[in-house]
Amino acid sequence: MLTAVAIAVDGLGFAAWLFLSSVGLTLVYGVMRILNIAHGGFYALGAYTSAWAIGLYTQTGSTIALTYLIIPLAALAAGLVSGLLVERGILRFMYGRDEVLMVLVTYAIFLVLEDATKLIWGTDSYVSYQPAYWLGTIDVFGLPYTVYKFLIVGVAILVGAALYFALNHTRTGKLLLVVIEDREVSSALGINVTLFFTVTFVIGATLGALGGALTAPEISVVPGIGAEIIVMAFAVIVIGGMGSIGGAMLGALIVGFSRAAFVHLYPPAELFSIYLVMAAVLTVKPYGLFALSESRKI
Amino acid sequence: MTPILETRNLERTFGAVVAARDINIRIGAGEILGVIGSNGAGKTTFVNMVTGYLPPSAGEILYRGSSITGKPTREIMRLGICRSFQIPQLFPEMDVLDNMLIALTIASRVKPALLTPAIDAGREEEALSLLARFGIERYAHQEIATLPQGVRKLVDIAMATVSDPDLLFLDEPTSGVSADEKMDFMKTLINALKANDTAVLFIEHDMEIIEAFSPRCVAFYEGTILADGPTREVLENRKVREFVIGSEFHRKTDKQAAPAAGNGAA
Amino acid sequence: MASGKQAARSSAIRKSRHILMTATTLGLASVLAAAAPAQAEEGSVKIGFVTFLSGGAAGPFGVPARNAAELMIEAINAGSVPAPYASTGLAGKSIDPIFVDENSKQKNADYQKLVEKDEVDMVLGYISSSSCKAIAPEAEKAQKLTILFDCGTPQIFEEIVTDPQYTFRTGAHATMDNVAAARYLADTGAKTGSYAGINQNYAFGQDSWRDFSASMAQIDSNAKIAAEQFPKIYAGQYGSEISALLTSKPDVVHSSFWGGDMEAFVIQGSARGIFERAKVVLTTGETAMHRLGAQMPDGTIIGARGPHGDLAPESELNDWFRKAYYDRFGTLPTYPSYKMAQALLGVKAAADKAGSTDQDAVIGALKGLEWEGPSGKVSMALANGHQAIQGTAYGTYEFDKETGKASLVDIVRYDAECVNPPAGMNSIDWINSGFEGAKCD
Amino acid sequence: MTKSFDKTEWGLLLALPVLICLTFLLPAWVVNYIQVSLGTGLVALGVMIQMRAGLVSFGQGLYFCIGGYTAGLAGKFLGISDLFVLLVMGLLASVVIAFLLGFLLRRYREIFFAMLSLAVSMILFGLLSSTEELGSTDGFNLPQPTYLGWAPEGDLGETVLYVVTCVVTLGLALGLNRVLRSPLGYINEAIRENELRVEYLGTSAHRAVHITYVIAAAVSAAGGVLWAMALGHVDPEMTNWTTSGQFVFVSILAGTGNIAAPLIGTFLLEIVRVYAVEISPNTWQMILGTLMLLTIIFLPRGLWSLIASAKRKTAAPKASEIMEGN
Repeated sequence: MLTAVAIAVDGLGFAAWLFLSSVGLTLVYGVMRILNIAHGGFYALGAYTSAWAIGLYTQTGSTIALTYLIIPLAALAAGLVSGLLVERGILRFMYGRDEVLMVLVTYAIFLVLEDATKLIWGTDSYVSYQPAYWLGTIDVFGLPYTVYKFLIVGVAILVGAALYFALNHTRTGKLLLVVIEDREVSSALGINVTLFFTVTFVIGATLGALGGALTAPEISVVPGIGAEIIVMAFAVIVIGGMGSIGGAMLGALIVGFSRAAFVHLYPPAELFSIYLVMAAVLTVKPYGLFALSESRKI
Repeated sequence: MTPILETRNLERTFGAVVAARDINIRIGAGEILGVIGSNGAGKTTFVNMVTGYLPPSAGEILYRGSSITGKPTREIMRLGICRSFQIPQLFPEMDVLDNMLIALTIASRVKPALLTPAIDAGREEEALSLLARFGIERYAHQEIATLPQGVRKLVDIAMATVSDPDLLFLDEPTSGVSADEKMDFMKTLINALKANDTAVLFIEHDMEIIEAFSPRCVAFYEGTILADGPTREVLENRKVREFVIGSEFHRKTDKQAAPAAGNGAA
Repeated sequence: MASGKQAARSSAIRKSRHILMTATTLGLASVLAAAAPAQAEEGSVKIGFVTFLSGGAAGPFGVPARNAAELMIEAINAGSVPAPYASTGLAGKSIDPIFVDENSKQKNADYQKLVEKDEVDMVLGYISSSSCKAIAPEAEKAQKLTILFDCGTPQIFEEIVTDPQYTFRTGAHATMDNVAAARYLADTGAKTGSYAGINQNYAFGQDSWRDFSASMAQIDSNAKIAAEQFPKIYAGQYGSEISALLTSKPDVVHSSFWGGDMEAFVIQGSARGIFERAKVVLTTGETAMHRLGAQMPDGTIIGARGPHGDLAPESELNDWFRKAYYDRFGTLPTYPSYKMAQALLGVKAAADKAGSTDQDAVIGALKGLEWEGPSGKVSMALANGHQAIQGTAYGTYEFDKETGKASLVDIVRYDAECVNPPAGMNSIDWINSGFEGAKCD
Repeated sequence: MTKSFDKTEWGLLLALPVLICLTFLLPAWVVNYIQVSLGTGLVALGVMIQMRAGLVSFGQGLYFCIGGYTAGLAGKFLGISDLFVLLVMGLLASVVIAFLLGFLLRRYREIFFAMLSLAVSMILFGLLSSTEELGSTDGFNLPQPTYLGWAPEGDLGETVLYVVTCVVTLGLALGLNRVLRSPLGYINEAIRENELRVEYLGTSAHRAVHITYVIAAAVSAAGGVLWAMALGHVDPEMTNWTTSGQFVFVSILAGTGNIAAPLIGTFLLEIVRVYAVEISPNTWQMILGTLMLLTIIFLPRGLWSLIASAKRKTAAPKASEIMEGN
């Protein structure tokens, strides 16, 4: 019983983190058809900016409460600057190129971002645990969980809901859905695709940075954290269906719960649980759970 | 005369939507047959079913007397059936000659041999003569992506004939061809195919072309066959005039919207 | 893509192609030119340093080791290391370093390049055991003095190179970390009715847990394993593992996590009270104690994979090293830094003893050498004088809220013979034999 | 009429004596990079021939690893050290596994093929990483190779292994070039461009993909055996996604235009990396990434397009050459 509860709560916490780390990736893929490896770089940038800013702020000895404001601001700053630089500076010259080539492009960008992060922040780790501690813990059936974990779950739900609302209930969002659905029609309808691309990419980068920024207080921010989330995020959005926001959410939940189950019930398999799940899902649903519909060919 | 193709009570549903129902058609060897019907009437669904792209939900397809129901496309193609597409299905990043060369290589099922390459000068000649038959040899070295739609249609059809089929389905061969070229286009086409004694079923929206090139005509409406017989009789059929030709006329005046609307159903 | 656009661009592309073609040709030419042996500076000893400079192991290990190397090279060349290392250089010759990233798929080829192209006089480095396994035979083949300074696997001289001529290891192997951890628990009277482990799922983590649990079985035969967790290395998120540890209610939690993973575990675990409910042993905890400060709960048992860092015995050399490192890099040196300094001082001691930097002379002198490093005495006692043994120590963490300073109390030191298998004995067999022949005070 | 060898093949045949002469001309360390690049280059070749069918394998390390581990296990447990026997065993193991996995993977395209191949390779990574008997992530060492009972030692042994590596690699490359010119090669190009049409031309795209997958696996496994023998060591890193990723990047960077491109590209990338590390040991990734970006911007079809475009200027292209150039 306790194990079941633990699996549920742990799975939810892990899923929230996965969703926040991968939703930007699926959005960028859906709109731009770019499988963005540099997403890992944005995640790392967000984490570093947030950890660094929190570190600076807490040295002043002021109230911890304000750090919850610093986190999103750090994500916004990191995502805005790096997203704009990468999109305006590099990617826009490459639109229309082969999808596979774009993977290589973003990989190259990722390599550059990795070393840029190292140049800015060095190789020492950054710890900024204050926001994760300040809210204390609550007991779930005798198991203590940090309130911060539930805060992350809340933010994940909020981000998911906000994206859903923005896509389905605003004019811009609906147009964006048209772009996702069919790009040829969208340019025929006179949609400014270039602007959409820039905005989408920056939002995607900011979401990636937000994933990192929110995680920073729970971990030790070190070089290499960006590389770790790439494959995980890929797996999540492939399971859910590339380009689908709901898919990313479902994919994150599936991976989150199954990983938690493995940890509690059969720890040795945790190492490749995510790949087992991905292989299993793809065997049954070859295009992921919420595959974008292919437009009719013949 | 036994028909080369016969379908019995062919039916296809997508969930609750019935795309085709009770399709019974017989095609004789070497026969030329036009199919009319508004978009979404089930014409392409019918072709898709016969060529194995869509398995029928019910019914039976007989080719030369034996069932080909549910067989995969490639096996049906090997029996001597082929088709062209409403939207040409080509290899867009290659030039026309390479398209034909690859199609010939695949369709002729060359045995793999490590010592000789699959494509040689002889095959190139064959490809060029096929292109010549459709009058498009001068485009041989142009990349598909740079060609006008009409030429792409012809390459698409030429590619469908590389295996020298006995039965050929042409899905709207003249769509994308300008109105004043349509007649000449079809003439080239039908002559090229007649010379090989190929049975042809073509889907067409232009009644003049139907009258000029097909002695027999089948009219589809909402997934069923409304009429089947000599072209003149079918075209004068009251129901056909009301449901098919009427909407055809409507379609012509509203060309922009129609294809988009039709894309939804198969 | 529109063809017109393409055509317009193609002339630009063609131009740039010429540039690139020239660049490629030049690049190839430079490869060939570089093939000509570079003139080594007269009177200097060229040492190739190989540590992680990128990837996850760079922050906690590679960079602190490189920093220590830079510091020590400067000090040795200037003759500013305290006695008995106050003479300048290696037998009078200054050190000329070249740094290489260990994070490479072609470690052996990189090694050969160091030896042949850069003509180094010796290679010093390698943190990962996988690297050491691949490099040790390569070093023997290349007949180049190679000093492994950190990697922990006991296999190097037990299985891979059984008759080493050119390969040395100046760091003790990893068995002692976990044997000593188990002994420390017993020596400090910790409750050990049940114990759990959380270790990274790769060779080092698996070996650590195997050695620790085997040692526990010998020391307290009633102790039971409550849970074994093996998360992926660099996972960062340990929520589920911590829940699993909490639900299994162990008295002791053992972890060989290092670097960012260990710090993340401390942050996440202490927030959820695991350090209060169980005695936590961190075999590499020393690298994080000053950074985490109050966040590391008091009472945590801390190791440093040897008597390094805060566990180093007091000496003039140690004081000098800590101060010099802190002044230069703004942080205290952690055990990878100590291990690097230890290796370099070993080389210096050998060269000074031989009075020459000639490879054979250095090898002859290093074999079986005993010297004092910042962490105390090191002796090349095993594998025919090629493998160092060294004692180790564990301590208990205490954070002084007043001064904001972290320190270790209840430090227990273990002699090398107490926590290491004797020559020729496989570590796990030795543990299972009840530490046969162990000499403990 | 057709010549018995095309230009690429003459090039490969000529490259053999040249490569062998290089052992005497170039310093050993460069030869060493050539040797390991030939091994990993074979895997990149495996990636490349799948790429010609539009399939990007992000898990080709699987077969690289299977080759290496088969050789290692045969050496460790069966005491076999004969390179030719090990090569055959590596090939057999990979072909059997690829044949079975092929039934699953041949249904997938695009990113789904990439991710599923990645998943499979990572499952092997996980299994090997938790097998302590095989040294877990540290891996284990291999014996010195012998050749049909002959056991050359020292420098001679190194040279023999290098020569054998050259012969096997170029031989396999030659064979693959024939595959590209065979019906399968053309079917693959057609699959990349339009799979629907392939079916309507009466052939099975699935079968073609399956065969290609098996061939790619075999070539990669051969690369794994040769690489592992040169290194004398195997570890699960061989099947980690970062390793597989590098093979993909080399293939894209080098271009899929010619069979020699991945081999040369692997070596060039290796040399660039070595010099980047030498120039800036702490930020070499940045240099590598920037060079990659520049290459893509100026040479979207890969490094090989440098050579291809030079050729195109001098002579009007023939049909078969165009296809090679695609």
